[in-house]
Amino acid sequence: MPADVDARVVENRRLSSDYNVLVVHAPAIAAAAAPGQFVMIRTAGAGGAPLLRRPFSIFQIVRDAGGTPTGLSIINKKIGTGTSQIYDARVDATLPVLGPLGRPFVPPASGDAWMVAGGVGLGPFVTLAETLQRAAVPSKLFYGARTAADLHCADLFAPLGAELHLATEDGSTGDRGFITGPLERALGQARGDVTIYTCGPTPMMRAVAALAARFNRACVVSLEQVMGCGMGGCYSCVVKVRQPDRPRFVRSCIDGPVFDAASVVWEELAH
Amino acid sequence: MPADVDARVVENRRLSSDYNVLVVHAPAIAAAAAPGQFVMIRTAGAGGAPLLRRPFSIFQIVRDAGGTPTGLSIINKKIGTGTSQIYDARVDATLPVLGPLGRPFVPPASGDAWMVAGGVGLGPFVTLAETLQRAAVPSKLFYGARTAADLHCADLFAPLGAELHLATEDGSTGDRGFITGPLERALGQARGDVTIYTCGPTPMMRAVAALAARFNRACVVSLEQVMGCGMGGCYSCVVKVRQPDRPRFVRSCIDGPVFDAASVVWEELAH
Amino acid sequence: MTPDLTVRIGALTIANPVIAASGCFGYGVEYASAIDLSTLGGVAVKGLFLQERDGHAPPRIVETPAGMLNAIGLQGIGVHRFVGEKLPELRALGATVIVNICGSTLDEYVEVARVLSDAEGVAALELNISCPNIKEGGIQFGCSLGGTHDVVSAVRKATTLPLIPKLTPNVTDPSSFARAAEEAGADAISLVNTFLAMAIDIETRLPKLTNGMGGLSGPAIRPIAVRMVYECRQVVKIPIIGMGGIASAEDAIEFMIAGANAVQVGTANFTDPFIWPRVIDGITSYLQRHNIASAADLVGTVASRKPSVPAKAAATSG
Amino acid sequence: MTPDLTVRIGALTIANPVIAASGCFGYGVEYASAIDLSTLGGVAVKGLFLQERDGHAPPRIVETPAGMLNAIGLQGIGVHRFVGEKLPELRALGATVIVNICGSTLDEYVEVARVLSDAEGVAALELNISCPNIKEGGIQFGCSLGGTHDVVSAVRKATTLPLIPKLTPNVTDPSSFARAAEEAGADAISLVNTFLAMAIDIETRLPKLTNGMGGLSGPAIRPIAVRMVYECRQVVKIPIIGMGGIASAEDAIEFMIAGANAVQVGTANFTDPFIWPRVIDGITSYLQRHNIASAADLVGTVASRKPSVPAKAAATSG
Ligand SMILES: Cc1cc2nc3c(=O)[nH]c(=O)nc-3n(C[C@H](O)[C@H](O)[C@H](O)COP(=O)(O)OP(=O)(O)OC[C@H]3O[C@@H](n4cnc5c(N)ncnc54)[C@H](O)[C@@H]3O)c2cc1C
Ligand SMILES: Cc1cc2nc3c(=O)[nH]c(=O)nc-3n(C[C@H](O)[C@H](O)[C@H](O)COP(=O)(O)OP(=O)(O)OC[C@H]3O[C@@H](n4cnc5c(N)ncnc54)[C@H](O)[C@@H]3O)c2cc1C
Ligand SMILES: Cc1cc2nc3c(=O)[nH]c(=O)nc-3n(C[C@H](O)[C@H](O)[C@H](O)COP(=O)(O)O)c2cc1C
Ligand SMILES: Cc1cc2nc3c(=O)[nH]c(=O)nc-3n(C[C@H](O)[C@H](O)[C@H](O)COP(=O)(O)O)c2cc1C
Ligand code: FES
Ligand code: FES
Repeated sequence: MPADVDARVVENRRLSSDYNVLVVHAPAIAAAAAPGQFVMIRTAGAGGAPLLRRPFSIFQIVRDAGGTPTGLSIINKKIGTGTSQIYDARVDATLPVLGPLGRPFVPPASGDAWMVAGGVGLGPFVTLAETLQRAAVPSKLFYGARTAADLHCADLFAPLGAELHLATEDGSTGDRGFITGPLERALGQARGDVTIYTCGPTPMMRAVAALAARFNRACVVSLEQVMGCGMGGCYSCVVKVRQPDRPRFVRSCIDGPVFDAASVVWEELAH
Repeated sequence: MPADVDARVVENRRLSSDYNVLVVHAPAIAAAAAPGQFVMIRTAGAGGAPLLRRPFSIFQIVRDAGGTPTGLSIINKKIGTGTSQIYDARVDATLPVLGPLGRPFVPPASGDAWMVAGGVGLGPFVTLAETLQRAAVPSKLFYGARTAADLHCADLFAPLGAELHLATEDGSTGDRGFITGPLERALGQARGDVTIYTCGPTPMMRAVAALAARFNRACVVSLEQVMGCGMGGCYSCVVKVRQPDRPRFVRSCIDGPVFDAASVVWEELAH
Repeated sequence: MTPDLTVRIGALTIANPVIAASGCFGYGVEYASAIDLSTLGGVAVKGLFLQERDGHAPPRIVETPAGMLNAIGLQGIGVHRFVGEKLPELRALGATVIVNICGSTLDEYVEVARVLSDAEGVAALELNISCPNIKEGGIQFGCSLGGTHDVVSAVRKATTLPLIPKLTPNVTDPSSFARAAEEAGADAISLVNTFLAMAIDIETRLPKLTNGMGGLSGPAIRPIAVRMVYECRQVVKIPIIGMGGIASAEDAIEFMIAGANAVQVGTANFTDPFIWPRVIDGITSYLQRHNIASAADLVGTVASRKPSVPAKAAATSG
Repeated sequence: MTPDLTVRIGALTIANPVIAASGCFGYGVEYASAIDLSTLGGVAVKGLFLQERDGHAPPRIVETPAGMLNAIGLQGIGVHRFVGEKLPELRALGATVIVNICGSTLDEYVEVARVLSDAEGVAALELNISCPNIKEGGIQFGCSLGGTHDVVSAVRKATTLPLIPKLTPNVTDPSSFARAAEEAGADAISLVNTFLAMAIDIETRLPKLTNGMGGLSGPAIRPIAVRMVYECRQVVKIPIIGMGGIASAEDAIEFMIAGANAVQVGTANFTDPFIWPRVIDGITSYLQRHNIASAADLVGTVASRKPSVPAKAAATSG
């Protein structure tokens, strides 16, 4: 059951000229959230423009000294109106935050979990890594970006027991090139069961899904489509997925954002 | 020639829970302003809602140490969306300010000048009082409000040589009742030429105009109609005024806001 | 004294005038975890054809100033699966179910209406007469007075359920369509559906929606929709369900004063899925504050200011 | 390379596609202290009848989400005083003067057109065919195809000035009116005028405008206006002057891609009277950036995305 919280902005941590982490006070949402779920935020505050909310992965759950969830953070990348408002949000401002929403990630029944993130696609993975750690699932994070300065918050993962593999297109940190490079090498060497979880730019996710298929590994994607409502009301966010009889458009807000990569008809994705 | 300035908010002085004085940096407008002129402000900042600008009298001209005009202030009363935005405006925010606009007050050719202000109708009178002082015109300010706490900024007028007459409806300062009480008494005693200048709620201005007519004194009103553009473009701000052949709607933004009170057809005012 | 909020639509009485708009509330069940559906005046579910429909390829929505365009393309599970899979749940939740029905042909409308009339738990039918792929040479039923009359009459014969044709605003005179619907036996009318509109990406020069055009909804259209409800109120006696950009109790009240007996909330539910109690309670307190005994007493009570000039002509004249 | 911004409208060539919209720019002279009028593509002055008109009692405007309603009631000084008092000043300022003409009767339109044809310094006539108090039993010329054809033909015979009927959006199919205007001899068409709309004060239950209804303009209407320009572009060959909510170069470019040869800016001038160079220069830099040699090469170049379903039908289908 999602809640709509008039959430106070507790902190706005600028990571770069276009990335920030925004922390809001929202106990009801934080307490209910599962890994990989998202929130819909009215980025202008109540009543402002733009009209529609914007979806963001729940990045971190914030807890008080006693461990009780009090809030959450999102990692935001400025690409347009709403994400600019999130970048510029002032501490103590109030933003309507609706959530938690969507199907969460499910930790693998057996074997290892490998997370593959591109840029702001890191969003859903802190909560997943925490869950994996609690479930004692060995995990790796493959994390790629254009350049070292764009690899934000990677330091959050070592304490969560995830083994880090980095790549930058310019080679400034980790492998030079796409993150699929190190991923492919690792897949070539992997012995046991591996489930891949990926979130990032569509071309990256598609390439990851193709690698997973080639190496015969389960692969779960978290898709980021434009969403009008986030609750199954509008049918705007559809993704074509293969179903037993034929492919169908399904709502990525309630039937996703997490999908079995093999079921997704990639050619028909809007973004 | 009006200028449109992206004016930085220099100070926001709250006077009460609904009044404030907002100071903005706008040298081009400040340098050109004449007493009683107004500015049109995009209260939400560029691009925000509401769409239309809001008119405000130029309250004070701000000057640097050398006396060069650098900005202006407005005295604002919160009554709706735009005036609430002005009340809440943050220092260093940028507001589009267009001006100076409208016909200014003209000091009397001879005799005394009496200003009669109600509430936020004080707006145009600081600049007028300065001009009167420079022109050595003896002046009085009649200033009324509901209660003492609503009589803001009256202290600005003594240094400008204006004799103060106050009234509050609850009698907490000055005369008990409307400001037309002391005005009527003063008119009864006045010997020489007097020109009355008035700005405030329409019922007050109408009563002042009626008193002026009864005592056969010139009376100039500054009317506050809803304005779409402030520049004569839209014909929204019209006021019916008597003209030699017949009464006509004239645009209060360019043919006003200052009118000869005797020419105004009060019954047909929208506000 | 608690004002009477009930609204009568033909034989149906709904608890209050606030209904979820079709296409903006899924099949209703999606919102059951957030909202008690039985507290709404009604739930108009997503438009249904006889068969399943895939809808348009995304992107299906795009934002515009104070509004949004949609071209969903009436994706839906078809009326049979709706009756089998969704209706029982909606009944269990206590929802007053209004089914928005579509057809590519007159026969399909009639058939969809029959299927729903035979099912348990349908409170009313909302006849979506702005659907694609209509027989009649591409002219929509909803854009021709004869077509409107024909489809309403045909469905009227096929069902005793309250019948609510939903009118398009994309016509010169919606009130003539209201009259045609009333004459053909409608129990009420609802309006407005969305305004046909278009947005173009200037960098690619492609329409922003895959479908090319889409329907404009949201606060942007509210003043036009209020006008149309007002016009319809002048010519029909049957209840009017007004909508278009309603996002608060105040907006709902404005439509009721203009002539709407009930209202629907669409786009605002996307922004604010918990809007329902605020709108319903806001109407109650307005009625109390103004000493109005029932919602019905508010309907069409707009006061007149001397309309010296024919309003229609004057308004567009600048 | 500087792109060619000129636009031809009949025998007239204007310097660039950006025109001030009628009723939003007074008689032009009001803005001369702020803007060099000769830098605009044209100045469409406030609608003029033969005689002076008082207009409606205020309040005449009210804001709505991303838009505004107006019911000015065509207050104006009449064509003779315009020719005597305003036109000489406009000529001196180098403005390309487009006069928006109105009539209560067909004869009045013709007479106004004659007076302006005899005057010096009028570049074109924009025929406002959504005016109040029309003969023809209250039906506006602009809402009947026959009426549109008649008034355009009649004025066409009375003037050799470029003639630009201005179309209302309050009809089912504006493109049929575009065709009627073209057939009757129009040199270009302009659209859209405002959308008939209404806003009610819920406390007093009075319409917020004294006139009752008003016309909606501003960004709210932009996507509907773009659609209408697109539809008209499909059926007429004559130039189209598009407008409705344009507030930036990007908006102007969107209209041009949809099919407008030129554009008008109305409401945005209220918010931003110094908008003109920004729109004009923005078009120039867009054309440069995209290597487009002339504004004309942009017109109607919207790319098509497989329109599998008739767009009109589909869009309003949710
Ligand atoms: C489930 C989910 C989780 C998400 N999590 C995060 C997150 O944690 N952090 C984060 O920064 N972003 C996240 N996003 C993406 C984020 O929602 C979009 O970036 C945001 O909605 C864009 O809004 P805007 O107003 O800034 O852009 P707009 O001004 O609306 O659009 C700017 C441009 O970006 C395009 N665009 C808009 N949305 C998307 C999209 N989803 N994918 C590709 N292009 C798009 C538009 O078409 C337009 O061209 C998530 C999206 C989803 C669906
Ligand atoms: C030349 C001129 C000078 C002005 N100077 C000042 C000034 O110095 N300080 C100041 O605080 N205000 C001044 N005003 C009034 C001010 O412009 C309005 O209060 C403001 O536009 C209201 O905007 P809003 O968005 O807050 O109200 P809205 O939300 O637009 O409206 C709220 C309510 O107030 C009503 N309303 C709006 N404008 C007026 C008006 N002008 N008169 C009466 N009722 C109105 C509306 O009809 C509505 O009912 C001046 C007006 C003019 C024309
Ligand atoms: C206050 C106002 C007055 C108008 N007066 C006229 C007019 O006299 N003649 C006319 O043809 N259009 C008139 N219009 C319509 C505009 O010219 C334009 O068609 C419409 O406003 C849409 O453009 P916009 O959204 O850019 O304002 C008026 C519009 C407004 C807002
Ligand atoms: C995404 C979306 C889908 C819609 N689908 C339907 C539909 O299936 N059937 C229908 O009659 N109306 C549909 N509509 C129209 C709405 O029911 C409503 O008439 C319109 O949106 C105006 O109301 P609003 O401004 O409150 O949204 C849809 C609207 C939207 C925004
Ligand atoms: S975002 Fe509305 S259905 Fe998914
Ligand atoms: S405010 Fe537009 S003409 Fe006066």
